[in-house]
This record gives sequence, structure tokens and C-alpha cells, in this order.
Amino acid sequence: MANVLIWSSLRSHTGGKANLQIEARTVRELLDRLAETYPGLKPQIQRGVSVSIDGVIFRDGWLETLKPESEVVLLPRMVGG
Amino acid sequence: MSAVTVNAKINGDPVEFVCEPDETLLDVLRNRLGMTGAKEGCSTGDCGACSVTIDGRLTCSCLVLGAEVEGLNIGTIEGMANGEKLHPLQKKFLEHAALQCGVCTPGFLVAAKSLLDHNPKPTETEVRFALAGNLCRCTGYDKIVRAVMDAAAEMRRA
Amino acid sequence: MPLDNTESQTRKFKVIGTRPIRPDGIDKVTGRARFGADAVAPGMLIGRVLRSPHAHARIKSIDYSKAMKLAGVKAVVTKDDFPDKTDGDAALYDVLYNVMAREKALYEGHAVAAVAATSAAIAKQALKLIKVDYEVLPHVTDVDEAMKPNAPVLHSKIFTDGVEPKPKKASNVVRRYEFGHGDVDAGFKRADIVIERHFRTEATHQGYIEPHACLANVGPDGQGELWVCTQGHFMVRDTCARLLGMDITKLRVTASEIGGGFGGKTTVFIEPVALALSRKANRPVKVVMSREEVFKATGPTSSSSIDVKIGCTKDGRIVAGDATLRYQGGAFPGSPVEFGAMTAFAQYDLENVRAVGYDVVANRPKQAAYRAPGAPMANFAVESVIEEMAHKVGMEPIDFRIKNAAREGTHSSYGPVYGPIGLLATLQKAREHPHFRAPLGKNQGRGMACGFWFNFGGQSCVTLNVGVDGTVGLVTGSPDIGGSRASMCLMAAEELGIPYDKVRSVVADTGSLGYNDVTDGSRTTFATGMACILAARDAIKKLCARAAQIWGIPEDAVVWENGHARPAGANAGNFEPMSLKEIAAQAPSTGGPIAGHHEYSADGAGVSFATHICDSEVDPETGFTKILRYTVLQDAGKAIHPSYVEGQFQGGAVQGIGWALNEEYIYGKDGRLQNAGFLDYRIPVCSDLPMIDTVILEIPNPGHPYGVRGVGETSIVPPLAAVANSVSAAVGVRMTETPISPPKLLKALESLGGMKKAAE
Amino acid sequence: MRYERPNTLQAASQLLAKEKGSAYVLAGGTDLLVRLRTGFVEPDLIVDIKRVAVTRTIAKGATGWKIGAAVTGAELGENAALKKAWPGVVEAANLIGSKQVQGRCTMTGNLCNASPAADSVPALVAAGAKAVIVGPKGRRTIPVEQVPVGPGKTSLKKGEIIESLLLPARPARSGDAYLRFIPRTEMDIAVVGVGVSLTLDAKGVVKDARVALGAVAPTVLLVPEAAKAIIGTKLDARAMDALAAACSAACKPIDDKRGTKDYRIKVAGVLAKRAARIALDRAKGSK
Repeated sequence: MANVLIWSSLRSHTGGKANLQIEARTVRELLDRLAETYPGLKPQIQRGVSVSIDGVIFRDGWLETLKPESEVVLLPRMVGG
Repeated sequence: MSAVTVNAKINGDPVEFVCEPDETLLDVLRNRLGMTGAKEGCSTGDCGACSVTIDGRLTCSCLVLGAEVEGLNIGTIEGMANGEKLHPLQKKFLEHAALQCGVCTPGFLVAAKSLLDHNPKPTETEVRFALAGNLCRCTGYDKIVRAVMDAAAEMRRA
Repeated sequence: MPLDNTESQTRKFKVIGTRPIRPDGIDKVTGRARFGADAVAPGMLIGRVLRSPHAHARIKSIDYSKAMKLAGVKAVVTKDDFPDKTDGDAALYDVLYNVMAREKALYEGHAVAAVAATSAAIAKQALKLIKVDYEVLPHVTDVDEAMKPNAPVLHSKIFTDGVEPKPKKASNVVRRYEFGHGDVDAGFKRADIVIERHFRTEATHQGYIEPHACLANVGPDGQGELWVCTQGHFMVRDTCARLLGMDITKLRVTASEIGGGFGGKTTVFIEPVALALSRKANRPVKVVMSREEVFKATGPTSSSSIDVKIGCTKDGRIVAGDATLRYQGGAFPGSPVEFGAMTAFAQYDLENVRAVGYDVVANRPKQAAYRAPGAPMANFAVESVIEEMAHKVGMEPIDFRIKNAAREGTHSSYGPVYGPIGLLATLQKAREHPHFRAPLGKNQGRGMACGFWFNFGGQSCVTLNVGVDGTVGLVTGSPDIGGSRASMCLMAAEELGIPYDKVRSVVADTGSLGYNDVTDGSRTTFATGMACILAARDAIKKLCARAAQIWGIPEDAVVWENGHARPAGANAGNFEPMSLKEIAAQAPSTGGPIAGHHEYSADGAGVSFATHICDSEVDPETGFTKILRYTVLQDAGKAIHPSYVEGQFQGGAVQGIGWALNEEYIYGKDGRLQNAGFLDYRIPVCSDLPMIDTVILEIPNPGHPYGVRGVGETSIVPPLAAVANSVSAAVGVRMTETPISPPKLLKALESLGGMKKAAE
Repeated sequence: MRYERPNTLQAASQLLAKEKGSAYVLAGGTDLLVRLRTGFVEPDLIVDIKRVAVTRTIAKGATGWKIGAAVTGAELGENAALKKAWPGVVEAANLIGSKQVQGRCTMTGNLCNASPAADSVPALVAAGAKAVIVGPKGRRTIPVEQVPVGPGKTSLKKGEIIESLLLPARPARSGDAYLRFIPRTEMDIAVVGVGVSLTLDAKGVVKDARVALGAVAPTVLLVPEAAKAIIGTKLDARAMDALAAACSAACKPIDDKRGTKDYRIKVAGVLAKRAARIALDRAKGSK
């Protein structure tokens, strides 16, 4: 079970929870599970998210594999200048 | 509009061109003569990217009508190197990495050459004020000033 | 990650870290380099765009029949030529709407029509013959005004997202973001000192010297070509093709040399218009923006209004940080407020932190990314309060920052836990730097600030072709905005073990290479550079295989060392090492061409921190601020070409100095931009500045084989606060609005004088 | 649009007088070309006067200096004798734009552009300069402060051209100076400009002075009250304060993108003092 941290303003869609335990092997699975479990998160996920897995930022890495103890932080999709 | 025929010299070579009376020298160089080394950054004389010399005097080619240069000698970036041999300023700009995107570079080189033609031993402050009419957004000017000072030193040694 | 990156700690480099001449250098010092506006095509038409003079207006009708009758006019396009093909993609629809206004013009300068004619003069004349019937609507350009309940509403479909309950009334507030952890209210209860301040920053423009320019050529068969100055020609291709209903691969886009971008050339403006005109006229069409158009219709930054509250204990430990940020991002959703909120406190190790951001629309041009988008404004606010707080606690600001600095293991304000980071190293180096102890005179002051940016990787695709003479052609798809071709060559040369001057790097068009993300996010040297390394390793594998075949030994019995294939050991056989050149010479008769390739999406870019020190002198009678000395200390991970790393530090710092002191978008009551030119939009000139000293720190990024981190963006983050803090140190006033223009500073000095008199 | 390049001012004047549409004189062109480019003006005729020899020369005579209308800023700066006689005027002219602009711009153009913020104009007004005008009805000479009558407007009549500017011979024990405030160090339009010219008596008392302000009213202002505040003084602190107060009081500025009313009023006084100090030092240094 990956430990997923979501940013504060998304918590209204998760019943106030900041930490979510999600069973997923890849980032893509994780995002799918999140959208299924918490439909309120779907628009943001569709708009685009990046993730940090154990401190390393992945802008698009949907196929990145997750370890059971991975800490995944959801981030708005990264942009740069 | 009645087009004007103009005979002038560019980098010492004779040219004849026809232009509309409201065309700038920059338009003529770029669009009629295919000399795109001078760049249009603003068309209001505020950025210096279109710098040329007219009879040795530095100016912005966007502030000159093509029709005005009858009988005059225009100096552009295309005439700066001597055959294969780069001008010391060109060489030093490369060595000092005094360009990033490079769009302001022709204007800086023409302006810097004009400075060194008049003042072979400028101080840093003199370089900075002489080049104040050339905008660079990439470098913060540091390496440009160093390159000009270094080129001046090399030219004095030569 | 297939890479063994531990070598970045110990590897002895041969060419990495040297400062060779860039491959595009000669072209750029001789005027031969071809930028966006330098291309021509046979039979080329000139395109011009008609723009709204109103900040907010309903477009009732557009009549261009007279324009079409003008001799020499070959095509006119309006919104009708851009049917909505965005298929529910809201962000893409906004791009479409920004490219050509639809039911409303949303800002002064919004494109409403365009013409293509046989000359610039005719095109200009034709624009005057287009009749647009506008119904002028009330407008709003200020962020705080735009958030008020009675403000003119730009979009009837925006109902603030992220607030409960969801509003029933449309407004200009697009979305609310919140980041952070801990309990800030509890934190503030433990605080001995609390400082709360309000800040405002005006919008600034990226200010690249080269205006947007492109040359489009589309035929009736649906195939097209586009020459364009952009930070990402693959992005341009995909976006234009989708907007215009073209097949993506039938549009070939070539990136010209690009005269600066800084984030401003990461989207499309005139490109779809030029393509549509070309398609309609069946002729090549060139469109070049004027400087005025660049200011009025391309991406400035957000303007912002920010509240910051920080609490700390008597001994200087921050116990809570709280910020509310409101960014106006122009006429469409998407201000970078979330990045402001994420980065505001990223440089500190905080138990309790909260940052709330509001994305707001207003009648201004759609903001575009600008170097570390969203971060400088937030940093200005937080680092100003930090400096003030340090003084209040009675600590040196640098000690206060060191005490509270984020470090490896810190739970960052935006979520993840930091790996090895270089913030403390930059602070410690700053303290040791001679600048830090240099004497100051009257009305002079020293300020500092620390800044952060994420950096990211993204998609890159690289091909490396070995020539029969042993030279190497490196094909990348990342437009080179600051000398990156030199860095790419260095990395390939390092891997292959050949001299730098045996590698030539070109930026390929979209028909010649797989997709490459935009050159942004400080990603190119990191991500495309790593692809170069991996493409070189792929080529090495093939070179070794070729040597193995020639020698008649197994492939795995050959290793690559110092530019040579050699048998792996005594058992492999006794053969003289073969150089790359020798193998290449035999390529035609030993199996054909040898090439390496790599395509991927890179991640693990590694965050970057910087500390800036600024000395300034204020003329107390005029409010003029002169920057006397400036030092940038930043972690680069590993500097591939140190000159261009320094260049990024210096350029970003000076853009930040401009933002701090003089750059701003000035709007009249009519909602029109009053300073759309380089005369009154005052970017720093050469005589405004001292040399910008740089210190490159190299704390290797474990996510890159050489340890590279992105370096392009962090340098614009700290200057706003560093300058403001130096002004405060010089003359004792705390400036909370940028730009710190002379009239504002003089006014502040006068009210300080008044307060001092009152106190006496 | 037609472009004409006559060899005499009479011919130029006739061309301008005869033109039914809009006609403009071109000397340096640093303002005209910007307006042309931005569509602010759409001339039917441009008359380039640079082939008229008298417009290209700087002449020193018994009564003073005659500076041709097409003499560039760079040429002024290279004329050591003029620079020594009227350093404030030359410095002011040399502040216009960049080195590139200096290669083209002229003081007469600066005057005829009639911007209240023109850098050379307060210095010329303080120096007591006059404009020699050639027109269909002959020649006339007027003080330069009478040329601009409002932003972008001059008192020149159709067909009239300024041939040259006259500066008096430098009196003994006199000096002039011009200072402006800009937010950057170069390339900006003056937010406030102050020109001061003064003459001392043998005891070092100011016996004559002229003070002019730029960018604080619709036209450049000659401020007699400011001159009065320093005449008869040795420019001690009290006189300086009186000078500053008189300058600030004379300002009728507007709030605009370059500065606020309050700012201009305050800084006019600050710069007046600083310019007066420089003019004083120059007067003391000159024989």
C-alpha cells in the first residue's frame, strides 16, 4: 500500500484525509484508483498532476512502479519557464 | 508612393536599391538586400539590435530612412570579420561566452567596435554607458563587458 | 532508473567542466544565424494581426469585405476560420480563444482578425478596412479588484473550484489551492514574535529581444511547414495541428535560432494564425510581431497580491508560516499561483506551514511562463518577512536562515521529503564570501535572500550519428536558448572519449526526430543532456559490437575506454585497441552506419537552491536605487559548461533586479497598457549594473549520471527580496511593492521621515 | 508619401509651404521615424534638410555660437570649444537616447518635437538660446522657449523651418548645468529636468541667472522666481532652499507612467540645487 499525500485543498474531496493508503503497482494505477475512490479528485487528475515518489519528482511518469512502502506526493502538473 | 532609387556603399561595396520613401534602412537591409544581421527588436531606437554605422557614425538603422543613405557608406555586422579572420571583438565574445541567445549580439558588436574606434582604452564604466543603447536580456551584461574590455586590451597589444 | 549514477560523485571528467566555443558561435557573431524573422520563401505573403483596442468588449460582428477587395490582399481570417476542434480540452480551448478572440475580446491587444497580403504596407492598410463592431464592456485589470463580488466577470463559466460549497455565481476566481502541513494556528500560539505583512508585485514581461516570428506554408493537401522561433517546436506542431485539424506529422516545424524566451515562447500566438492564412491563401505567409504586440498580446507574468505571516520563538526557530497568494493570470485560467504557494516556504524546515493560492482572471493578456513561474513573487514576500524577523529576533539574517534552512530529510512545504540538497551549502559559502564582509558607505545597504525551484525532466529524443571519419553528429530536438548545444556536445564527447570539436550538435525539425518537450523548466541540460549520454552509450555498444565482429570475439568481451574499443581482458584475445575513428572507417563494409539513439521521459531532475547577496545605494532625495554589488551562489549539481551556467545565474539575477526596481505593466483607467515599448517598460541597461559575481556549487544530483541539476530558473527567484532587503538596510524603509520605483521609495522615505519627526 | 532632399532651406521651405497634405521636416529623425513606424503620423511629404550645408555646421562668432539644425548630439559632444563654453547645454543634448541616437539626434529636433520632457530644451532656455527661423516670409529669430507651445505643438507656421540655434558668447565667471532624473541610468525620458545658467560678479555673488524646468508642465518652463531666489546670493544653504522652493512652486505636473505629481514637484527642487551647485563650480572655475 503506497502512502499518498494530497495537497490541502484537495482534502475536501477525500473526507478531510491528507494521507491515503492506495494499493497500486504503478502511478497510473494509483491515479485510476484515486479517481475511482474519490470522484472529486478526477477533474484535477484530468487537468494534470505530477507526482513525487520518495522525494523524486516525476512530471509524467505514469508507468513508474511503486514499492509497497513508497511515499507518493500528488503535485500540480509541473510547468517551467 | 513613389519609390526612390538609392546608390550607397555597404561595408565598402557599392549597392543600388529601390525602396519606398517610408522604408527604414533596417527594412532595406533585411528585406531588400537580404542582410539580416541587423535585427529588429523594437523599431523605436530603444534596443540597439539594428545598430549599423553610417559614414563611421553609430546609429540605429530603424531610425534612418533607406532614402537618406544616398552616397553614404553603411557598416554592418556582415562586414566586421576580415575574410576568415574574426575581429578581436567577435573572437572575445565567443571566448567569454558573451552571448546566450545571440539576437542582440550583432548590435553589441557594431556598437562595441564603434566605441573602440573612438576610445581604445575604455574603463568599465565607459563601456557600460557606451553600450547602454543595446539591450540584452540573457546575460546580465557581465560577460559582454568583460569581452569588450578584453578585446580592447588585445587590440592595444596588437 | 537504468543508470548507475554513483559515479557522479567520483568520476574524473575530461571535457565536462571545460569552456569551449559554442558550435553556433561563428554564425552568431557574424550575423549569419537565422532567427525567426530571417527566413523568406518564394511567393511569400506578409501577415498582420488586427487587435482589440478595448480591454473587454463583445464582438458583435466583423466585416472584412472591403479589406478583401484591396488589391494585394490574399486572405483574411477571423474566429470563423478557427472552429472549435479542442474536443473538451479546456486548456487547449483557452489557447484557441487567446489566438483569435471569439465572442468577446478579453484584453487590449487580443487578436480579432488577420490578413495576408503581398506587402507589409498593403497588409497594414487592409487592417484599417476591417470593421469590427464592438460592444464595450466594463473591465478589470487589478487582481484584488477582480476578486471583488461586484467586479466585471470575464467568463460566465468560471465558478470557483476548491471551495466548499461550490459557488453558484460565476466570478473571476478560478480556483483555490492550499498546500502545507502541521497546524499553523497551534504554531502561532507558540510564537514569541509574529510578523504579518501585505505585498504586491506588478506584472513583468519576459522581455526577450526577438519578437515572435514565423513563416508558414500549408498546401491544399494538408501538408505544411512552419519555421518559427519557439522554445518547443514539437509543442508548436502538436498544438497548431490540433487547433487547425491537421494531421500532426503532416506539419513539419523547424525551430529557428531563438532570440530569447524565458518561458514566453512556450505556447503559440501567431503560429496558428500564420498557418490558417497560408492555408486560405495557398501561399507562404510570414508573420512577425511588433514590439508593441509582444507587450500587449504575449505572456507577461501574473501580478500578485500576497499576505504573509510568520511566527518564531525568541531563539529564532520558525514555528509557523502562513501565506495567502492571489495571482491574476490575465484573461484565462492558469496563473502559476500553485507554484507560488508551493515554493513560498520551500527553503525552510517548517513544522507548521500553510500556503493558500487563488488563481484569478482579469482583462490582461494571458500570462505565460516566466523563469520559475510563480516563484519570484512569493519569494519576495516570504524572504522580506524573514529578513525583518531576523532583525527582530536579533540574529544576523544569514544565521537565522541557516538555523531554519531546509536540508536533507526536511518535509518540504509542498509535500515531498528532500533528498540531498544544496541550500545550506550556498548559505555557508555566502557567509565565507568576501562580499559578505565588504564595507558599506552612507545610504548603502546589504540584503540577501534564498530561493528555490523544482526543475523537471520530461520527454527527450536524441540520435547520435557516427561519421566514417570518426566525427559525430548529435541530433537533438531541444531549441537552444542559452548555449545548450555546446553542453550537449560536451556530454557526448565525454561519453565517447573523443575531443569536443569532433562532435557537432544540431536541433532537428519535427520531421527528423521523435518528440521533445519544450525547452523549459531548466530541463534541457538535464534531460536532453542525459539522452545524449544514453545515446552515446547506445552508440558505444554498437561500436564495441563492431569491434567484436572485426576481431571475431564475443561482444561482451569488448569494453570501451578512452575513445577506444579494447578486449575486456587477456582471455578475450590480444588485439590492439581500436579507436572510434578506426571502427567508423570500416563501418560501410562491416554492417553499415553506426548510430546511437535514446528516447525517454526523464525524471529525477533534482531541486535547486540559491542564495543571493545584494548591495545597493539609495539616493534619499530622489528614491533612486543603484545596485552596487551582486553575488549569486547556486547549486548546479554539476556544471557542464561553467560559462553558460554562470550566464544563467547572471541573466536570471538581472531579470530579477529589473523586476524589483523598474519593470512593470502600467494600465490606464481605460484598461489599456500605457508602456508597451522598451522606452517605458524599463528593462535593466548595461550602465545600471555592476558585474554579477557567481559561485557555482556542485552538489551532485543523484538523478543524473554526471550529477546535473537544472540551473536556468532558480536565479530569478531571490533578487526581488534581495534588492528590497538591501534597500531596507540602506535607508530603513521596508518596501512591500514591486517595482521599488523611485516615486514609491521617495514617498516611503518621506513618511518614514514624518514618523521619525512625530516620534521626536 | 514623398521624400525630398533640397539643397537650400528656401527650397525646403517652399516644399513645405506648398504641400497640401501633412509635411514633416527630417533632420535626425529619431522622433519622426518612431512616429512614422507606430502609425502616429502618416506624412504625405518628408523634407530632409541634411543636405543644406548651414544646418550641418557649428560656427563661433563674436556674439556667440550658431548651431545648425541638423548638427547631431555626437557632433556637439566632439566640439571641445562649445563644450567648454556651454557644458550644460552639450551635456543635456548628449543625454538624449543612446550612443546610436546621439549619432542622429539634433537639439533643434528635440526642440521642435515639443515634448515637455526634452532634455536639451531646459538647458537651452537657461542658456538664453534663440532659434533662427526661415520661412516663406523670410527670417525671424525668437527665444527658444517660444518655440514649443504645448505637447507636440510649436509656434512655427506652415513652411517655417528652424535653421539654427544661437547661444550667446559665454560671459566671464559664468557656468551652466543640466540635470535630469530618470529611473534607470540611461535610455529613459526625463521625469524631471532642470537647467541652470548663472554668472557671478567679482566677489562671487550671483549677478545673473536663468533657471528652466522640464517635464513639470505642458512646456518647458523658464522660472524667473527661481532665478530671483539666487541672484544676489553666494548660493548659500538658504539661497539653495529658496531656489528649490521656487522651482517646486513653479511645477504644474501631471501624474503619468513616468512619475507622480508629488514626486516631480519634490525632485524639481532637489535637482535645481544640484544643478546650481555644478553651475556655480563651473562659474568659479571659469575666468
